Amino acid sequence: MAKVNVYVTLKPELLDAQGKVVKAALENLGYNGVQDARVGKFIEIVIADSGNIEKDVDEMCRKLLVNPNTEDYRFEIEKG
Amino acid sequence: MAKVNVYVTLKPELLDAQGKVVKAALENLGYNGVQDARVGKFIEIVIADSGNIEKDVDEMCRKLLVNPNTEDYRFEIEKG
Amino acid sequence: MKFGVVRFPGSSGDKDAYFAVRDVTGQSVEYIWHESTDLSGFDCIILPGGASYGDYLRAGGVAKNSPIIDAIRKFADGGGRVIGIGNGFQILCEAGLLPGDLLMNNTARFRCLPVKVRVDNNTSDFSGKCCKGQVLSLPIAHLTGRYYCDSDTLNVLEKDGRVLLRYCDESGNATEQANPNGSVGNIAGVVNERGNIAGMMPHPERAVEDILGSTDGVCILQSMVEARL
Amino acid sequence: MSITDTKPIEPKEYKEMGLNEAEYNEIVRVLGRHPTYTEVGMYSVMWSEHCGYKYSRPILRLFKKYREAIDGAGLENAGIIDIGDGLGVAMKIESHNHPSAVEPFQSAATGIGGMLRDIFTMGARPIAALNSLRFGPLDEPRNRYLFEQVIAGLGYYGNAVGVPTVGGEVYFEECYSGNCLVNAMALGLIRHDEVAYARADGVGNSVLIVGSYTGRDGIHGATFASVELNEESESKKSNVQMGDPFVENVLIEATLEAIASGFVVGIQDMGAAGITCSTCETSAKAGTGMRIDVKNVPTREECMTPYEIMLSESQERMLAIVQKDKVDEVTAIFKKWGVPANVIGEVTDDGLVHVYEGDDLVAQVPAKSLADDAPTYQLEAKEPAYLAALQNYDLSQVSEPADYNEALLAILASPSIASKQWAYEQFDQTLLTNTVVAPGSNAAVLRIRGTNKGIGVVVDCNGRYCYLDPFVGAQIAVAEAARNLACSGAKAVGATDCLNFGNPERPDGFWQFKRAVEGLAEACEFFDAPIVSGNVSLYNETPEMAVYPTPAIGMLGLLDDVEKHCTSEFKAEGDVVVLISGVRFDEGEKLPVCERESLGGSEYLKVIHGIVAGRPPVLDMEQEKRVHGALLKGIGDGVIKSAHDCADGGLAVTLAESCIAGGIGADVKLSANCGPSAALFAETQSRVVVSVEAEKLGLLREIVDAYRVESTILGTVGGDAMTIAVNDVEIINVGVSELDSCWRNAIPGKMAETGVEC
Ligand SMILES: Nc1ncnc2c1ncn2[C@@H]1O[C@H](COP(=O)(O)OP(=O)(O)O)[C@@H](O)[C@H]1O
Ligand SMILES: [Mg+2]
Repeated sequence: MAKVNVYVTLKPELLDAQGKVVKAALENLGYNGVQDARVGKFIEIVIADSGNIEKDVDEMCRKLLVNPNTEDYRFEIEKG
Repeated sequence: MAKVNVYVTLKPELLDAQGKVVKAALENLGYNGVQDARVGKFIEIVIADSGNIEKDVDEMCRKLLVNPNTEDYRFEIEKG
Repeated sequence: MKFGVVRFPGSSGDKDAYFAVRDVTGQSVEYIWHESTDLSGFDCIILPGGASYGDYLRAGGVAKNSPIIDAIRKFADGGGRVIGIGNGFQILCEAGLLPGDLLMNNTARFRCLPVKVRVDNNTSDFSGKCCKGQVLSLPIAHLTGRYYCDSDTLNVLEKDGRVLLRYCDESGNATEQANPNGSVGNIAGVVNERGNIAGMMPHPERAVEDILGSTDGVCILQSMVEARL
Repeated sequence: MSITDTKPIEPKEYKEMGLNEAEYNEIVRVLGRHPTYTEVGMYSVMWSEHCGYKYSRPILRLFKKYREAIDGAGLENAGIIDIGDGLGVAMKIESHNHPSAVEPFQSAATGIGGMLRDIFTMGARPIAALNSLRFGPLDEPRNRYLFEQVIAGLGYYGNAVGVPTVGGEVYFEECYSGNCLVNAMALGLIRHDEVAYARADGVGNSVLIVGSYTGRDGIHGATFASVELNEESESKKSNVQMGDPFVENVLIEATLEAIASGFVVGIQDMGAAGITCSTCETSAKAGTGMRIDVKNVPTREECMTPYEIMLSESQERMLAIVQKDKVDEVTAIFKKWGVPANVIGEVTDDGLVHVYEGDDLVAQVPAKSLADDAPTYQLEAKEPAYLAALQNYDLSQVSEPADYNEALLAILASPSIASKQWAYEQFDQTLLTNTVVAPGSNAAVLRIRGTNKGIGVVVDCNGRYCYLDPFVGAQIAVAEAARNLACSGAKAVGATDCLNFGNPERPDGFWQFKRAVEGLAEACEFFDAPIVSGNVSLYNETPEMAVYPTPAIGMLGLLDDVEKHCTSEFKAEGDVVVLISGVRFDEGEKLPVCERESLGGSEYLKVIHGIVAGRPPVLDMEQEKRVHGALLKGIGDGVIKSAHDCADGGLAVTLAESCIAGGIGADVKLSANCGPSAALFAETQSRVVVSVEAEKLGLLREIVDAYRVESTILGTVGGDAMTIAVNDVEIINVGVSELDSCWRNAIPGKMAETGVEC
């Protein structure tokens, strides 16, 4: 069994509509030093270790979890 | 300046509708060993270091970034 | 001419597309389950609006792996006509059948309202019955409708006249004010290079009868019927 | 432990579940032994006010259809209203108040989900949703948060499930600060010969659980809904239920297909009290029993106890009773849609619900005792102490405003009056291509595909009126709903009600409840809009205050020809503006516009003077009904071009709204023998502002004469300002664009003010 954490973020050059809302809301709460806020995804997967798991996870990201045109990603694998 | 990474996950006992669809979609792609998939949020904030940043970020989480009824969170701070 | 309306789990605009084709253009139309891989006999495929797979993960991101997508790709390679509306547009972009992608509205909220769009290309299979510059009133209803593509792609789209529809004001000016979601270049709909696949966020199939407040969607459906196969 | 040698349950334990000692003893009497832990749990939810209506049932008998159903075949999930052509509309409204105060987004979402299941469980295809909402003032960050999250949750679920939201109402008052109200309403279309029933008929037939897996969510949600909100509510957060609109979408398709197969004997959705409620109610209704094994219930979490499985309120689940030799056919339908369907038991003939966990019997209870025999209580009713003083408040002391233009603009910017576009823009209103009139006019109008017909639908209630007089206030809610329908060209044919009240165990709270229901029952009969379904939500209060009595009325109207509908906006320059009102018409006697008017309970008093007092406006139902008749005739004959009722904010606000919607001004003259503020802002009932072409004034005159109602020419449509002169003195003169921006930007402005904070 392996636990996989995938972090998906909108490419930095794209306007992050949710991030914009978060930044404004933080400022409204009185946190004035906020330079930037971006909202991405954190996907946790528990999966049988195929022996080829790095490659598998990368493929899962490209086929499903991530839109490579608009999103960046990275992942960590904790083999258990 | 500090870079803050906040990881927000749905409480484990709650139904994760998105995670369920992701799991089924991975299985449809032929990944049969998937035990579980959960979709959370990954929020990146760049903020001036107030000197009290741990406390500030924790407060931001509780006041805005996280829905304490349904979500858990943890965060990391990279002071720059 | 025979239309097919694809049903993905979670599609809900399928019925709207079906009724619009049947009742307004009078053409024959059938639902196609997303697991089907046989499109023989169809002339035109509609990917309808709604929320396939609940729009979970990304709008259209799960449906793009459905078996029907490969069939659609082959169908289009053979010259078949394909249109994606709303969620269908998102799926076509996710599947790489159309350039660009749809991102969350810049308002970060779902928006449902009638908007004006200008027909910028009236030579496509989807707009031949419209006039160039004609302003249509069509409803939108989406959270993920902000069209985005990189600047190279945008230049190509503009140069080749592949922008089908653009959000505009009453007089046809593509102003920032008239852009409901922050789409690049006010783009509301595009066609592929070959001109047989189109996608749009506004819903022409919801504007096909006077009783619904607008019949401006008819020219798009009728264009598809009357374009040469 | 075997079921025959059960031990007494500790009072502390059953009291925590919401049962009192007498109720516990009654359980022991019914069972002839002490209950098991699982059994007490089942009784406690089924006998809670939320499921068992133990306090409200005696009062609800005032509703004719309710009484007939209870005494006859039993209540169904939603009421069906005949609309001809073999078609019916299934309609229901339901509250999700308590959970929304704690977790607004998910609770609003699951509120819609639950509502829709009541509709498609009957075999009806959902065609529209509406909502009725109450929050505290938007100046409070917490209220902004609740409002934003509730709207987002309603939109999230409704848009993804694929049902258009076509109407609703939102009010903001202090009394809802601690206890917001979230009522969701849904409508479905059904052929009368295809109705499915919530009955477990046919001994030996299979019992299936269909839809999502069962988790620990919402255990004791029904009990939670039957107590006041307090600090402890925070600790009850484990009650949060998560909605899955995608599963609901496929569940709708799969369920309708399964019902159409003819192999489904009975079907019931799982809402409050989950499997307990659905097994008991379907058995009780058919006079059968049921044997189920909780081990066959697919669960989302490990090691769930029978108690938890029986009480879980996990969403998007149904109980289906299927012909025993057709189980494979039915499960195949669900499988095609990707919906789990598992046999959990079978129908028996002994009137008992037997719950096994594998070989162990964990509960065995008479179905009827749970479903129908909840103890009912006759509570004491006493007029509240506040009432006399408020009703007798001397309104003659109230001064005229310094500037009428500013008063009007302030009222238009009051969030209860202002445009709700900020909210309804977040809802898909046009999906399914039936929406003829979307939010923003009077009632919503939908066409009925395949016929020439249309339906109008609306939800209404002025809680402030009900606070000042629950009987009259409730009647006004009914009258206003029917009036909104008439303004749209639809004749009222049926209603559903959501009774949102405070603690009924307080005599003054119970008095409000009783008086309101008396008013509703009488008015709905009078307007030929019988109540066909409804919902009760009590204990809407915090230690600081109770909500205003808020009986929200959802009403359905019918248009024989949907082309002949009407909207609220002024249409064209030169049209004549006429006030139609229900003043009794006596030959030769011309009553001035505001003689009988009172400002009691008005938005004007609240916004301009900070006063909530007086009596609500007088309602004469006979007169009201004649106004509806005249409107329907005038709209049907094509005489009336626009119609908008005078309600919250009074005549000036009605005129302003018709100007704003039409993007055109109007020039109006009123004569009045009272202060101008009353002429402009009193909320006198039974009045409608219409516009007609000048040539058609004669025809309009004939109609109002025939219906014996009053009509007064107010002025003409045109220009880009709205002007109003009272007794020949112009006191209102505002550009339409200013009216528009004041009214349109009020709520977005409040919401952007300082963001939201939870
Ligand atoms: N929560 C809501 N959801 C959908 N539509 C709404 C909502 N609130 C208000 N509306 C719509 O806004 C319009 C005006 O609402 P309201 O001011 O309550 O109407 P009325 O004139 O009947 O008092 C109506 O069409 C109503 O359906
Ligand atoms: Mg109203």
